[in-house]
Amino acid sequence: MTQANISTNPHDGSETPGHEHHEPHILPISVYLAVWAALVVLTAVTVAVSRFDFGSANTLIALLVATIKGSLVALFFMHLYYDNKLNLIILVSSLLFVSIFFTPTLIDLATRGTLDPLKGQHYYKLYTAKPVPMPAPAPAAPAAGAPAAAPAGDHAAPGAAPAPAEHGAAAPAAAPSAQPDPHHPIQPGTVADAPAPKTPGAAAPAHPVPAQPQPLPAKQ
Amino acid sequence: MSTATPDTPSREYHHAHHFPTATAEAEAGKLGMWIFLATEILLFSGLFMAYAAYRSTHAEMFKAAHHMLDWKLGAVNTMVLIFSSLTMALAVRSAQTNKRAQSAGLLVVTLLCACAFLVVKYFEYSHKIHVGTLPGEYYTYKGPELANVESPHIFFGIYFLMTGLHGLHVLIGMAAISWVLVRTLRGEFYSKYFFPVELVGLYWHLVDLIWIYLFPLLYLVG
Amino acid sequence: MTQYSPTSNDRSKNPPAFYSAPRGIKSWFLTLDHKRIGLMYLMFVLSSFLLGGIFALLVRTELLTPGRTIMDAETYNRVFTLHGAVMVFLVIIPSIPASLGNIILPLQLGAKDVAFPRLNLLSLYLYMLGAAFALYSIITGAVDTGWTFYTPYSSTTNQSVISMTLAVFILGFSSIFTGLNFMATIHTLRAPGMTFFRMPLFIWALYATSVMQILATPVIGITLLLLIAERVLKVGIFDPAMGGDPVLFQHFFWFYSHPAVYIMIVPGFGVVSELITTFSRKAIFGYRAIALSSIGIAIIGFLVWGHHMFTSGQSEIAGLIFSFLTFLVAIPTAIKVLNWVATMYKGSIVLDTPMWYAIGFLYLFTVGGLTGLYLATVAVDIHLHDTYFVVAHFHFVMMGGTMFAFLGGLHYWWPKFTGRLYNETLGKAGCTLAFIGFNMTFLSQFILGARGMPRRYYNYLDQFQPLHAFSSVGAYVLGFGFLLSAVCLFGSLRKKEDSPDNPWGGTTLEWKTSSPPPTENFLDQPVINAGPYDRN
Amino acid sequence: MMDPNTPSFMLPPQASTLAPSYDLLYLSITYLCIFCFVLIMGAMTYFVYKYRYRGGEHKAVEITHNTTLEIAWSVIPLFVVIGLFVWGFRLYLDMAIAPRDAMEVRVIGQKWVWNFEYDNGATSSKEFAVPIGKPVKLVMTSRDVLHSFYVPSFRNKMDVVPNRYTTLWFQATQLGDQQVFCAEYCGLDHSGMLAQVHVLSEPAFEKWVKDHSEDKNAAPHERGKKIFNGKGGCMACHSVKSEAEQPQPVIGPRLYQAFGRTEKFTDGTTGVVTENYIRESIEMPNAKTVAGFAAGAMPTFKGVLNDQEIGDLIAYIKTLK
Repeated sequence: MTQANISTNPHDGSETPGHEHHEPHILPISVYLAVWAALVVLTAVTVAVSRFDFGSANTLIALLVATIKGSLVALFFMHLYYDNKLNLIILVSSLLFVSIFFTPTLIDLATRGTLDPLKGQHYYKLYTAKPVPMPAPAPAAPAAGAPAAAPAGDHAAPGAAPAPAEHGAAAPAAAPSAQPDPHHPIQPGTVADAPAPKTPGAAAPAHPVPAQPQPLPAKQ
Repeated sequence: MSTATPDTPSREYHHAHHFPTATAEAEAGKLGMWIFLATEILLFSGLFMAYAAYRSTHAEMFKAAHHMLDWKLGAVNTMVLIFSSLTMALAVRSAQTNKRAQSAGLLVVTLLCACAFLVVKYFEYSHKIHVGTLPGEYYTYKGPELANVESPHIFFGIYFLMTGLHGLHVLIGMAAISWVLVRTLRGEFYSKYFFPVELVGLYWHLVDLIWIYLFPLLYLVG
Repeated sequence: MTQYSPTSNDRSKNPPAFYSAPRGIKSWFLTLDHKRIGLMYLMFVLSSFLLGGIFALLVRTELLTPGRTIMDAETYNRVFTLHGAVMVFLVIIPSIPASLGNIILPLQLGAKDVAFPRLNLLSLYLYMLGAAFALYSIITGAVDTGWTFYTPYSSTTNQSVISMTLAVFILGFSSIFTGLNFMATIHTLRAPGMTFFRMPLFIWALYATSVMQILATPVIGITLLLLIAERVLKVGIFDPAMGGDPVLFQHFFWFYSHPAVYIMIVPGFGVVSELITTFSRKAIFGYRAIALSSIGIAIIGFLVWGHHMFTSGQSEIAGLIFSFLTFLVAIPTAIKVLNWVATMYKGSIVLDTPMWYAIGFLYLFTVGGLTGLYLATVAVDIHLHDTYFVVAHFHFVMMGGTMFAFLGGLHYWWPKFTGRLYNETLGKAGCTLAFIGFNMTFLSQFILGARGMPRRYYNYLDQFQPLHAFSSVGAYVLGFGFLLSAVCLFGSLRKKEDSPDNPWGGTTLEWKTSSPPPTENFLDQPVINAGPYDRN
Repeated sequence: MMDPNTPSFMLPPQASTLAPSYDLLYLSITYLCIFCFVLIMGAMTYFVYKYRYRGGEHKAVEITHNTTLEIAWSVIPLFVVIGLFVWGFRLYLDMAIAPRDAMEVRVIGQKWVWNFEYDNGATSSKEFAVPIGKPVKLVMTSRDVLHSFYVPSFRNKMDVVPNRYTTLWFQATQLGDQQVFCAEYCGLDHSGMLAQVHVLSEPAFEKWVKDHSEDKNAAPHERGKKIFNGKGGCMACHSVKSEAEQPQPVIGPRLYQAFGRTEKFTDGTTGVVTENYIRESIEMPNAKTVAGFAAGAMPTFKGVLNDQEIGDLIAYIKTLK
């Protein structure tokens, strides 16, 4: 009678109205083979597209293809297409919550320091007596001290580097060659991360000529 | 041989009596498995998050470091897993249709694919151990490719954690498949009672599904 | 009202109580009966509560005076860490769902058992295993990281962090399996006629909790694995010394640990809803609003973790987004409180012990909730962050909220699953003492925090001494109150079973079977044709 | 307005330009909370009293819902909290963004001492000076674990993260000292990681900075002493006094008469304290830990102090007789 109860129950996700569960759904073998063939082809596509450079879209395309493959597996191999819709809801909501996990975290990483882009630059200016141009976002033009530290293999490509990804004073791994200006306990190289913006876009306002300060966003 | 009498299982199955019907039990089991798969997805999401974080902040390093992985081996493993998914799905179908011998055979094939996958992984790992592209403080690689990118050990840390956790799931999946294989050979499953095979199948497909994402993200960094 | 397997006045005619047959220790450790498993959970949770309470009293005693009072700094750091870890992972998270929930959920659904009884037993064993790891870590030098395990401190300190991390990892899976089990049970084993909107609000709360357990707990699992990898391999994801980002760890940690706060409090909401409607002798006000606000809290609760990181060096923009989302959680919470108060309007309020706890909960939780407004306002939080203000706030919510709801529920369902009535006077005395002691302990900490007393301080400036002393005295009153409740409850076990099936006039299904219920709960399958709180 | 120097019942004294606007918001929220609290608890208490069960027949009136009421008490709080958010948002921008002309001081947190550096190379530990009425921006980083720089009377706080720079700014309005706390748990002596801000008049500040600047042609052990108490922050854990002079326990080995002393190490071996041992202990603190002290308590100073500075320190330690 629970059977009766459930199917007559509009609020109950555990049953798809009009769909019978008593007879297990048997798909023709051809369906499985077709899906498999599609997966093989799409794998080839994945490899193929990775040979071309679509710039920033690369990862997006790769993920798109992977998602198509994943949906095929889920819908047919895992029977979600024919199955109780509640199971589909569970899968989708788990992915939804993964995105809830990702979005704010990535927003944080992408926008650190954007509220006060002058932060690092001032610091840099005060920091070394001789004016050194601010590092470009590209892993070129390393800041004072960075060349010395580069052989350590794990030093920042300044600008491209995220603030935390440096070996500063706290890192034994930063070789003795990374000896800083005696007055300053932080390796000059780490200065590169002081203008915290991580995305080249955000980084732009952060690298003016040290002399004239930038107008502050959001302030006035 | 159990297939001789396809419709008479070795023993009639009686569902747990706190369920009204066997169908209700099977449905509940499937629901439970799907909820479990959801937790698995969230478990892996942590590693994907770490990947996304460092991919977004160390794009150059990822580009450089991923060339140290052999995408051909990755592609082979993808094919192997996809094929094992197919055989698994078919094994469930044969269980549904009382073809016990066929079901058992397909399960064996699935197991062999899993082994093949692990063998390939073994070669990949041993090569990395050999050249020293290892996580964290064990990273000793001094080659020119990675000389001037910053902290490549993080990429290999993430690589080993992701593939390692996935490999662990492959092992668990193999254990589960062997379990249903034994029960199939005992002839316990038939058209009215086969959901254990189905649940193990779901788990195995998830293992495949996760690899489908790992492959392009690790081996084919754009 | 129809009774399913009622108690006849001649108790010898009753079906045997679930705990009396079968007998023997083996029958307990291999049992699949949700009530026995729940009962065992209850025992473990209560003993962990005792342990955590002892740690709490040690902390408060040390803080009676500045400088050394009874222990040195290193011991103090371990003790407050253990207090946090034990209370959060061994007590509050399993308290209501795993113990009371296990016993009551199938009863309220009119089911014979949970969907996966073996899994249920497994999560009990996982809980015990986790507890064992925690004890092992305590014995082998314990941890001094604080229960938040922040890197890089946790990845560099030379203490047995790994065993404690594993303990939390295992306990996480215990909690995941409980949630999984409950969700499947609610979907598949409701009594005939029980639609979702005919479920008691306790079930709704447990459902929301299960959703959060299932979706959030795996993340703490992987986070702790990464922390272990950080210690063992120096992977460099979280440890700045290897190029990692300690703030990223805080994202990982709080993505679980903020929903975890709701995993702790939402079941309490469920219990209080039951108490207030039963003891007001009328249907709950705004049933749907309360039911759906549980789900609302479960979902919004996932979006606000960053308010633990306003001063952590996360981007100011992320901070502002999180601040806004945090305010949104206030709405469904406010809805609940107002509905509870409205339920009392024109009721016929019976002031038995469980209702005393419910009223205590309403008071403490309102204070806890309102002080949340300070911490959600990002600018105000800057000054209050990591001070005693925060400590007081979450103790008001976790302790005053969850634990009062838990004890209320325990007193409410105690006659049901033990078949015995306890001494009302003793029960009320315990509740009152705990309430007074609680306010002494933590109201003073709001002031301490606002005046700038940082948390986790072994030593402090003399100016803070009076308030600290007052708080410490309160802690002892609080502890004594709980002791009294324990005496009241366990004292009742010496008596013969004397409880009627429905001592409080409850309307939900668990009251329509005998106290204590037989092994399969109902002799004949209940059928539902009305809302959970209809009295006519 | 209360006298800024005396703490109110709730809040510390107001010593920065931020404090008054902060306190205004804080107190507004307090009044809002008291209002809501009285409203809800008043209603509850009244109901409990008025509708309490007086024995006999239960006569409860069934009221299952009231849509208008429920919508009202969902929407009104929504507007209130949005208002709060906007207010907090605006104040937060003021707290987070330093004025462009702010004077900068570098802050380095380490277990368990705050170090400060000025543009002209002046350094100090456990105390630093700022001119009154001038915006000051602290650019902060950590040498080991997370710390948090917290000045209650300035109403501002910021975590200090290794290999990152975080900033905090304030403009002091009161002459005199203000207390600095570490607000992020950082281990053994977390509660001892305090410092003083001296808010001084402009000339006094100039003099203070001059007194704390390094003197290139001072004797090595003189410079060493400055480093020991200044940027090195060694005195946070290492006493230069004898047990007799200063009985209270210490975190690191006493350096009084340390040079030439034979030490027992945690691994059971022993060794004499020589220049090389001191240098090793500064650069690789955990290579040889003196028995009875926690390994890992001391961060490395490799890349923090250069050869000359280490030499100066050794010269100073030699003088501790």
